[in-house]
Amino acid sequence: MKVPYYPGCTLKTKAKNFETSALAVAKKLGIELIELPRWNCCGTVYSLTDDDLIHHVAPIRNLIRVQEMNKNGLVENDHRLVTLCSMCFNTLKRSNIRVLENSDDLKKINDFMYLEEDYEGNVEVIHFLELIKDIGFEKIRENVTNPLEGLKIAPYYGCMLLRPKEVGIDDPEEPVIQAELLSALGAEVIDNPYKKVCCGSYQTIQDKQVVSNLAYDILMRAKDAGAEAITLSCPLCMFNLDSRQKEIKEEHPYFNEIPVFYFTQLMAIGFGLNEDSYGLDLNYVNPESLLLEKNLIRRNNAK
Amino acid sequence: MKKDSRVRIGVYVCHCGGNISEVVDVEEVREFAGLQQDVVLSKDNTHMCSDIGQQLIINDIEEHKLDKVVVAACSPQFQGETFMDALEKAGLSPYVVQMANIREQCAWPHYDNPELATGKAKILLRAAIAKVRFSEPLEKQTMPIGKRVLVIGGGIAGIQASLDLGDAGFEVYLVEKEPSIGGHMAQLSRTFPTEDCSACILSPKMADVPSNKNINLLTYTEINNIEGYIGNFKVNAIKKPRYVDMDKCVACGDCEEVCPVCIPDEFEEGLTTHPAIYTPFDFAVPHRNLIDAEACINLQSNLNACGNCIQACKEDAINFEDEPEEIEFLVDTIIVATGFDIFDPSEKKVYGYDKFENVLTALEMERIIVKAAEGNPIRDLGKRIGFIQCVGSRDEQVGREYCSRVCCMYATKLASLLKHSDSKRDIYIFYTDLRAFGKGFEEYYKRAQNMGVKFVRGRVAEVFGNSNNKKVTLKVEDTLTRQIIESEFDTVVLSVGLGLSKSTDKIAELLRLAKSEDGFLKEAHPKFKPVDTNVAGVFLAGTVQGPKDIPDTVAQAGAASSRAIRLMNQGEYPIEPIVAFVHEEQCDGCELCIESCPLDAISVSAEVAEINEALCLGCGSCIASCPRDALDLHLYTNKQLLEEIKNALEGKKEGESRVLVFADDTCTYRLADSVGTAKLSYTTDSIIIRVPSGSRITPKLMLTAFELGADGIFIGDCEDRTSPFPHSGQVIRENVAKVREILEEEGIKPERLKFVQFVTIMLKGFVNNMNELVDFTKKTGPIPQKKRGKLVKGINKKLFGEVYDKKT
Amino acid sequence: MIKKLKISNKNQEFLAKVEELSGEIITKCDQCGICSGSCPMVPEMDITPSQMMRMVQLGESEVMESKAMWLCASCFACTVRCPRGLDLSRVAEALRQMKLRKAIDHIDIKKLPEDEMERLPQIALISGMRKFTG
Amino acid sequence: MPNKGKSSTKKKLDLKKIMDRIAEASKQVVSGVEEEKVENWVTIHVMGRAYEVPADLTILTAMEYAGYKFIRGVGCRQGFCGACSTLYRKKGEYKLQTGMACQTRVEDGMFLVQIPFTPAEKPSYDINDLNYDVNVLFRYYPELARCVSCNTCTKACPQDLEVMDYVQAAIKGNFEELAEESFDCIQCGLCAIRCPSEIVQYNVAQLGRRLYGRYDSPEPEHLKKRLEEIKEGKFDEEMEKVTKHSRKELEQMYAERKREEE
Repeated sequence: MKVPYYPGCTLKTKAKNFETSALAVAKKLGIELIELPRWNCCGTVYSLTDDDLIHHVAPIRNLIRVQEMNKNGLVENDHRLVTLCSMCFNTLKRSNIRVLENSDDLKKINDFMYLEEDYEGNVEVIHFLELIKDIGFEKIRENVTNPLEGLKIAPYYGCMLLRPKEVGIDDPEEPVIQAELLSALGAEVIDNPYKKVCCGSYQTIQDKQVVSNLAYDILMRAKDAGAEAITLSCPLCMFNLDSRQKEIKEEHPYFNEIPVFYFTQLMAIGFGLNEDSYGLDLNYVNPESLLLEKNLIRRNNAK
Repeated sequence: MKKDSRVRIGVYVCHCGGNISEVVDVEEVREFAGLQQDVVLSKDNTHMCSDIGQQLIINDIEEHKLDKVVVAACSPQFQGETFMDALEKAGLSPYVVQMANIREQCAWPHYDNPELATGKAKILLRAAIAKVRFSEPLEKQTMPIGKRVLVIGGGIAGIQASLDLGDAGFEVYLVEKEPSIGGHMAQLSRTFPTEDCSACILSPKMADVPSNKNINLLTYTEINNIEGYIGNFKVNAIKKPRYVDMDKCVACGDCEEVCPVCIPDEFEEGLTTHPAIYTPFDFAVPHRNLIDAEACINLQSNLNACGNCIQACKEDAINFEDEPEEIEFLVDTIIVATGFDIFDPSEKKVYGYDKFENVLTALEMERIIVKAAEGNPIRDLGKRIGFIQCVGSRDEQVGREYCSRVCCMYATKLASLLKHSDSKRDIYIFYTDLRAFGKGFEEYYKRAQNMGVKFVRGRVAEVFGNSNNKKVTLKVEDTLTRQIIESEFDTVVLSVGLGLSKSTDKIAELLRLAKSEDGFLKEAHPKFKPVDTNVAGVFLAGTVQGPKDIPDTVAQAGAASSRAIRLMNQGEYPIEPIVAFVHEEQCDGCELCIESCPLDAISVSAEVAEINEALCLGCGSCIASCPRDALDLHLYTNKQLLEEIKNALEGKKEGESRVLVFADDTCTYRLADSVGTAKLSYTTDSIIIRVPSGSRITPKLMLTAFELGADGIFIGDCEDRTSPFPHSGQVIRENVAKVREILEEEGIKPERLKFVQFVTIMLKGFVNNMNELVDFTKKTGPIPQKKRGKLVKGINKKLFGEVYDKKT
Repeated sequence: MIKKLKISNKNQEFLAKVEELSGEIITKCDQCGICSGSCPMVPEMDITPSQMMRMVQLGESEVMESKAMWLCASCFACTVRCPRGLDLSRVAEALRQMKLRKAIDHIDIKKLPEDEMERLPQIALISGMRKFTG
Repeated sequence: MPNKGKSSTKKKLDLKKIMDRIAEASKQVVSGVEEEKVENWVTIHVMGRAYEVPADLTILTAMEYAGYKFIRGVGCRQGFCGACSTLYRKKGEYKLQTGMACQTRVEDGMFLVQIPFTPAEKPSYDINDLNYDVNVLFRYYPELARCVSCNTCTKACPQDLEVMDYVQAAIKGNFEELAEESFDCIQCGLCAIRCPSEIVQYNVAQLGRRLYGRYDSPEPEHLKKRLEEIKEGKFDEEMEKVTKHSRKELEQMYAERKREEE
């Protein structure tokens, strides 16, 4: 099954491991993620003011690329656009909803991009987790050759996957989709009450102290509940919860670090795929000691 | 004066003490009326509505053998009744008088142009004469009505209504789906603001029900079907099997000791359990046991798994062969008192009701307090208790924007009871607006504050669990000091709001009752008919009509009973004469009209349509559905409207554009009157024609009006929400769409036909809409005669297509 | 010291401007405080979100000097819970835009230390520049 | 104290002489135009002022014909140095067009202005101590993060490059595509002038190309081989011979050189 896929700018560099693990996992599940040709950055944040149209040009142009893919046969009649990063998912989906609800905005945007064909409004933006849910967690269980026995994981959702309501892929107050995935992978799921509290997002460039305080709360809540690792689906949450543990350590010396994974990395491990698809080198907090302890990866290639 | 044997009409033009005569030349209008066909005498008088005026008419009817009367004066909604009574006194049918509204809809709005006002008055008068010429001498009709009433729901509302009606000598059927009456009030500990014990004041009332010989108490019974109409409701109910013989059982409880099964006790909100064979609660009425069929292992395994209760029962009252029993009876009126369900807090996940043991609903807290008072406490509530207000009320996120009115006071009550029983408790109520509006409420609120209950102004955002202890943490902003509170509590009580009980949906469907926006059943009029409904003979009582406390519920039960008695007491029920009827010779039984009536008042038997006059509301929306023009409406017959339209359009000068306004009686006509009363002037090129509902004007009548010279047609009706007729708005939209299509085909601008829904306070809206349409018709000029001619020809073929050609 | 506030329609323009930009009917807010209770950034703020709404309601343009409007992370925790169906994240965005659109940037990216610039992923830079520069 | 005063009096500049020589030079360029021979004239508006100029001139020559003297904003006159970037609108069209003054023919009713230099700060860096990572682009050009992908830069590019594509490639850290797509950029600055996010596309691309060239682009095999040959002295003897000839002889040899077949 071929599906149009939108990587998002960070997944080519700092979050390359998110993409490599996702592509490998998708292939194992029989899904071929075809990268959108000439995609452009989604604009990361959905512009909230009423009169602002220019910031919807970027997301809509990506949706036009999906139309083109169907027209030139790269994919057969599949108007879904799969995203990995929850920020891209939120921005693309909300812009899509906005222009579908507001036809003269769509007309203005189409007129503005006169070099492109018009966006007809038939693209559906979905997240990789939704694709997995459609395939069914049973199929995931079947593909698990290296179950994550004994690994206590607290799934973290952040905000872009769940809110606002017309965009969220799960219940904004009690999300379960990652929990179902992780239990299908054989892991023990820990409920973190702060699983839907925002990581501070772009505040990280204005004042990293603010973000590290927030990250400390979120991580401590998870650790108190017994979690040994966190899974998430957004490079910005990854930066704020993983890389910022450096700042947390400076302020709380006895804080011992907790590894943070993209959920696709754990899927790759669970599916027993070859190790370079895990991309563990890009995770700031080195997860290898934990994975070795749970003998989920072999000794010889640990750094 | 012209003599003509056919019809003898008398015309009276009123000065209205100068209100009319100062603007309209009354003499000229009187003279003009005299020249009209069939008018045998025309007089004018300073005050037609005075006794002298009325006596003048009565004498003339006598002396000049008048058959019909036209009074050109104020609005029929103002003095219509007066002249109908006068005719009745003179021995004529009250329905052969017609008023020409030359005050509110002519003299007042056109005070600035007497000459045009006089011209318009003449047109209004001529149209009124044409309409009265074809009026039918109808008699006031009545239907026989008995003294039997059905009360659905055995809560305090149903109990009170049944007792009132029973005591008044009416036969009552009280149907309650639970095994005992008492409703939610039976579950309460004490009641605000007096804190008297709920069970103590309720149980005597409950006991009165079986002892009242006029009340047939049907508990553990569900309404299956209701058909018919006021004075003739056929009710079909199913009595669920209790598997215990009610006459033998003495509720001694021996069977309960031996029953192996134990299931959550619904009455105790699931906090405790009871065996499969149980009594609903200790002051239940009827105080008998019953078996829960799903739970009883014996019943589930066709009677060979157990039987302990049979042995244990000394009275031999257990009967496993019990079967559901179908009951049918006839009643004349119905009172719906099906009560409320509390909001299910698991819908509001953020409060963690399903996740944390110590997060309770207020109803659960009521039971805990009762059990504690009885000496067998179920749960230790700890020292720190927090009440969260507005759970499932005033909240768009769960689609419930209304305030449930009772939660602030029951929370204050529960708090003061808890504080009273243990003063060291630390109790907080987190509120947005503390609503203590009723009698004695404010004093009760102050009393709770005096006792040290703390009120924090801020709505709780989230409830977190703590992994290390059983407590829960509330996160809330104290908006008065703008600080964020995050503190632990031993117990959290959710003050859940009230919603329509699920079982009511079926009843509402059977009786075709409308719902208001908040989901409760809709009263006929919020101010003047608070307990009536849009269905004649059906009344509401209690929280089914909206959240309210016990005093208001009891008051409404009394009101509903008196409204029912008001109809049943007279033994006959007056039928409004504005009802549909069938020209049988033209009807070919094609059954097209059946779905057109929202109240299913039309049926077809022996190839001829029949109207059930008790059900018909007289909106006239069925008439448009008949391809043979076989349907008609008394007091607004096709013939009458046709004549009225023709005369309203006659004598149009060259270049003059005239607009017809079909104003529905409930909203637009009343609005036009208030526009006149407020002396807001609008164009004189518009003639207002009164109709019961905008849906009375069929596409054929609209096109005929265009053909006869109308340059614009404006239909006014109520908004869907406030219209007395269930779907008139919808019918008008369909009719207007069809006519616009035909206009467009004939090259006539569809904008000449306009439909606007009014609220009776939109005075400016009425004037603007009126002027806009007339300006539009003036700008685009009158419709060329050649185009007008083609409108009505082959109209049925255009409207009904192939159906019309169905050969009978 | 306690400020004397004159409630008049003089400062209606400020309220009207914020309502127009945000598309929200700010007078609908009944100050229940659920947004403040839900906001993850509230510990860092100088005024609470509900207070911010109150100042806009009263037309107090001093709200534009608050730190809070810049600390909003657009995470919509308030949006999904507001009982009046208001979207406070759009009000905060409107306030920010009223400054940014006058070319008054909130941060100077050049002042970020070099090691930060090395570590920050593009998603942080792009979203940050989008929210803090005009 | 710098001896500023002393040096200026030493050699008095004859400004008038210099200006005449420049006027002579520019006249010489346009001298080929005989007014009476020209059949059709067009009116163009340069910075708002109207001029009658011969129809077949380019914007550059037309402006010079109108008397403008170019000290900046002119260079190769062949369309590849990017010095004479111009913004213009055609009569009755709302579109703001861009082009090289030396490559764009004038049209009647054209409104135009020359943009001799796009103001763009050029941070200095040593290519050797930069690591090959996308964050380097953001460090020197943080405004790159402000790109809203509106494609206005592509519409402004006189070289018809897919400017937005290479800016997006920069954001993605795809240096190869950045280098590839931006190769033909003539640094005219028209994209930067039009960019709503104030990005200096061509400078970013330049840094990107340098990084790609320095750290990533494949070694050119033939160049490496030729360098070894030189080091081994393969061409020393010929070099010796060439350096002996005089300038005239060299010009002569050059004129008669044997051309490679096309």
